[in-house]
Amino acid sequence: MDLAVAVALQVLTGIATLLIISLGLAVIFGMMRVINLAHGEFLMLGAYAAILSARAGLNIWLAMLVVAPLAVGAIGVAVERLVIRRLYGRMLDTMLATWGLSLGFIGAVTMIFGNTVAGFSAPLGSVAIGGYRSSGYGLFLIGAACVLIAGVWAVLRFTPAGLIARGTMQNPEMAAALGVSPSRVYAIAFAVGAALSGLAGALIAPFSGVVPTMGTVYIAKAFITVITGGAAMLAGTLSASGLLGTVATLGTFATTPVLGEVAMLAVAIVLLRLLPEGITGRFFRRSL
Amino acid sequence: MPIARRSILTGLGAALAMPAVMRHAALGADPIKVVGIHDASGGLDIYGKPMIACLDFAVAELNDAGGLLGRPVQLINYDPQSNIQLYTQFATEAATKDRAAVVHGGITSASREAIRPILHRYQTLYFYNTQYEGGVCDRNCFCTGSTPAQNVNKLVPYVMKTWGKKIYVVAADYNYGQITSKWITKYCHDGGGSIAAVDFFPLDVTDFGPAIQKIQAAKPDVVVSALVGGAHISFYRQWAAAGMKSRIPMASTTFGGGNESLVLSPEEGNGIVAAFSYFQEIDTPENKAFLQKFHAKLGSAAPYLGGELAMRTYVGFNLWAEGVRKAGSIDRMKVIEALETGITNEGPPGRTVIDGRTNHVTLNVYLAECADHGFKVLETYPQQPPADTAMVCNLVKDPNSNRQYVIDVKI
Amino acid sequence: MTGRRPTAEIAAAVVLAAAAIAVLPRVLELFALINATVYASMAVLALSLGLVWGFGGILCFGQAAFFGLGGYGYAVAALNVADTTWAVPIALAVPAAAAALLGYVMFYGRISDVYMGVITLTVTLILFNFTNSTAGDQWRIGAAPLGGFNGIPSTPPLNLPGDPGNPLPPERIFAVAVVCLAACYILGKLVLRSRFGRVVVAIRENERRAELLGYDVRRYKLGIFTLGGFMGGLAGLLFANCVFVSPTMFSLFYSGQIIIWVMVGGLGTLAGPIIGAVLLQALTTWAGTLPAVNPSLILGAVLVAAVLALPKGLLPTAAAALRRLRRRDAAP
Amino acid sequence: MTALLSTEELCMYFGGVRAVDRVNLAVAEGELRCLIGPNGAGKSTFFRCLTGQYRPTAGRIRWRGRDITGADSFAIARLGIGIKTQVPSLFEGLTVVESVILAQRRRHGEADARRRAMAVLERLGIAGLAARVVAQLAHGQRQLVELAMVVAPAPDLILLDEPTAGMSVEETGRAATLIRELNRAHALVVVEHDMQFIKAIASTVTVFHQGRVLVEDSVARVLADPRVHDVYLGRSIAMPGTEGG
Repeated sequence: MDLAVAVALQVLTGIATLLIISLGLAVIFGMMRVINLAHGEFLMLGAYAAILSARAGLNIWLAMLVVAPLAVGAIGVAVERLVIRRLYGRMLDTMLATWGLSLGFIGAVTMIFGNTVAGFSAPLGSVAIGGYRSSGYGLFLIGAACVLIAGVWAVLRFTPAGLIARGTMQNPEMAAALGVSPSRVYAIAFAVGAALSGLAGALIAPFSGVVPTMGTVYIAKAFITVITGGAAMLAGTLSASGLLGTVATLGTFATTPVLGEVAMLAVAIVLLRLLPEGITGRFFRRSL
Repeated sequence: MPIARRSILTGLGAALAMPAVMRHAALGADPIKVVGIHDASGGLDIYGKPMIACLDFAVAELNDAGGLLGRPVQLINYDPQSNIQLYTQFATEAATKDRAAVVHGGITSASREAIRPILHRYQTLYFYNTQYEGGVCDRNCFCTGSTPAQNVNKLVPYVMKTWGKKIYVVAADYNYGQITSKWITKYCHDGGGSIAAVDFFPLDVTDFGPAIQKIQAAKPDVVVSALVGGAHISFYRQWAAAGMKSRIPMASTTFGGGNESLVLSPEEGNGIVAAFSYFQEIDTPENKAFLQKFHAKLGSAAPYLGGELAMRTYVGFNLWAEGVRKAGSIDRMKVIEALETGITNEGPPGRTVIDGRTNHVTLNVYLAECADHGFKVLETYPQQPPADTAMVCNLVKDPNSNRQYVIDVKI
Repeated sequence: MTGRRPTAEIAAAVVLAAAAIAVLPRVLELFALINATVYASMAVLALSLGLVWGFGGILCFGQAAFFGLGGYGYAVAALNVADTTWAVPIALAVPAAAAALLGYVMFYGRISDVYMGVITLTVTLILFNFTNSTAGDQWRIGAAPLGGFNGIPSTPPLNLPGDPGNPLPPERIFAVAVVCLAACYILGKLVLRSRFGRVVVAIRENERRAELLGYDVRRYKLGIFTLGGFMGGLAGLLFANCVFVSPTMFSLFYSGQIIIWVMVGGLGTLAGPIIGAVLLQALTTWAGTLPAVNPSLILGAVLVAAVLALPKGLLPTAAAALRRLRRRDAAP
Repeated sequence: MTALLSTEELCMYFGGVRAVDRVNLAVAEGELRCLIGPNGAGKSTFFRCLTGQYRPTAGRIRWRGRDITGADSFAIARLGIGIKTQVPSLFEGLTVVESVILAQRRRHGEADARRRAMAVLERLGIAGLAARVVAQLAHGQRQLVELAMVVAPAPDLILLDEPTAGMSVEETGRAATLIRELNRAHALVVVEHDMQFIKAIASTVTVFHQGRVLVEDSVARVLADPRVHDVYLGRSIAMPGTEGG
């Protein structure tokens, strides 16, 4: 029984991690139809922002929850201005350019900080579930994932900015009709997506360690989650991370970490073969 | 600032080596080329950087003492960036372009097995100065680190005596981890213990959550880790975060080989037991003298010498230099023959003797416990022979051998 | 499109290849020659994606999968047979069959572009993960251990057919690689000239129109994709003969690099990807020797600059500039 | 006698929208049929169902009596149904003659294929464009190139979706002649808005409204039908600001 609860908790942590690392990518993809292959490096930059400001003496929570998203959001604004904006509507070129950015960020950060694993310990202690112990930080991640997804949903659903965002998502001309320039909406969407990615990077850093190449571990997972989810960014990301996270974690328990990941990837392929438009292409089509 | 440290480190290596070379070059002597191939970047740099520092130091020391056979030694360092393909590229370059007298390097067994055949093919002498899983049988290749019959053989009985007989093994998923885990199993069974499970993790795995739950479910007396590289450090971190440190003790065949003890906080690292053929903390006059000189030369850039990898590189280079002196030449076969007579080095880790039958070494083994970013030495086992490789390899009888035997461990 | 003077281009390829084989082994050091062999295998790889993406319009994020399968296919087969010549058909058949299977799933499942990218990427990741976890003893095929993270460093090189005891020296392997590169280029030219190739290009231009004209688009895409898999496999075979096979052949980094080569060299040309591969490989190698600069930074900067400034790639841009220049000269 | 192409209760729904609703329509060998109806009446969707681009929600499509419902586009094209879409769908990077050679879909020799393609281009009066790259052509020329591609494989039935869209009066007149000329060799279904044009070419007209067939009759009687007027009038009333009639 204890084991079942411990495993369930681990599954939830797996889902939460997947959700957290995918959300920024999903916002950018959902709003702009831009696949940001520098997403992994946004995560990495968020982790570095957190670790550096924590080392500079800032409170660890402030560093993770405030500094990381702000810093990466600012980088996102610059990236949008300098690169993305010039390539709107050219999905493929945008992918390639962001890939170039990804390599560039890895190179630049390696030059500045070296390719050494840094990291900080998970704040919060451990929790006991019967005879089992689990990291309290895992619970925190689950909570953070819930807050994040609820927050994004509430913003989209209840605020004027959310209305404009939903309108642009449906139809870019509509935003123009509402008197907002789509390019402004896109710029904000990209910055928000980047900020979410930065936050995600800081959140996973205590688990993953901080290296310039840490993004490459996550980008493929995030990419697959978002695409498997399909067009509706919240429902899609939620359903895809729920499914894939469960498969990966249970697979890991049953076999090895590698086979767990292979199982997850195989499920993604089968799913895309059956639902070529992603999960929300078929179900929850009208959700956000 | 990390940036400064990194560039100083590389810059310093060059600065240490260069003046000596130039001095001697002015005398008109041709330098002897020595190539070092160690990861100065990438996930394995935690091992590579101290190894490079030690090799730089050893070369500088030799040149300051007048070089070798009246010639200066020129060290060429390559950084394969933790990328196996670059290892093969640099090994080929060392052999065919630099025509090096000897190549020191390789950290993981994977990198060794990538470059060893190349150096064998191009007849370039090779020194592998890392603890590893044993079994390499190649006259061209000298392995100067400890092997399972030397370290696991001490570690496993110790943990079984101290904590209990049910062991859970977590290991890196490549030949080192695979073979080492077999040795752990063997010594565990030999001592009447049982293995709860063996889990393997690819080098890039960072999420150990499910693994930690599995370990808890198996309820072992002790966990023995053979995890490798930067990513795997998060295992120790997550282990501590889950509050497991106080519940199940841990030992490792690799912990401390790099900067693990430095990166982790004392709460995360303290108490983990490891066995190596060297710890910076061993209390001998030779070691003290070495450290003093080392720190005088490198100052604040001097890396922590953790487990044996860096020190073995220093010893390995000196063994080679002694072999050259004895041969009176850098001719490959002459040096090999000289080395095989049983060259001895009295260095910081104690006495090291080359075993001419296996081209491995007899050395002292130390057992220590991680304590506040360093180690506390608990036991010393003098002059341990490479018994594992000796079971399968006899280069006197079979001088043309060019392979790594996977020792058939009777589990 | 199909070149205007394909015969001249084919002749040029033959002459260049012959010259490379005759001259380079004499002037290059052994080390440089081995590197040149690596470049040639990379060029074959770039060419394979150049066909699939540039002419078939299929963006495959997983061309590295076929590269790796070719390499592993060769290594495993070569360790199991005495005469490594027999490993060649296996090394080519495995990736071609894999491409056919994957292509069947994608094209007959009518999966759209982005999703196709994800699926090819995912398959590559699966192969990467899988080969990475084959370090244990149980993972061996016949006499060949798969070796996990280590790969298979002890792969025997090619020998002359029928002469198993006599592996080819690096100079010969270089010649083989150059011949293969030239052959792939010529094969590409011939395919594009054929009716099949023209339909493939038409499908890239307008898939729906081709379909409404009665062409079974899926079959043509499958055909060009399989051909790409075959060539990717050949590149892997060559790579196994000059470096060695390991899971990195399946890595995201490789998949990405191939796309960058083709993109920079020029989509929709055959020579472009070859030039892109050689130039960028040289650039990466050179950057790796710079003490202060990280090679990733340079590669990334090149890619961003290429997308922003040369969206058509080097070769087409250069050709257009040349045409403009000529037109200006022709004017009085 | 079996019709060349017929539909039985053909339906195409998108969610709750009934774009095509229980349509029964039969086209005879060699016939020239016009489809008219206001925008959004379902004509283009109907064409897409016929050519296999949409899989109908319900109902049947028959070709010479054989059920071809749900067949793939390319298979339907091979049966001998060609379609010229509303916005020309072309191979932008190819030359005109290359496009037409491809459209012939035959495996005859290079020289023969080229000769036949040139014959088609001559028939449509655009032989002079043969060597031009499609992307560089003007709008009217593109229409003709697409028509050439549709005609090239000699289909039994050609579907034309608004062939005169964007044409001048003079061009429209020539198009009418061309369509009558084409009708000698192929059955035609033409979607049109231009009543003058329809009068010039058609015998039978089918009127679509809200996805259904409203009327089907001869040109004269359809134009006299008050319901048809209501439909078109309704359109102009529904769009204030335009001067409809």
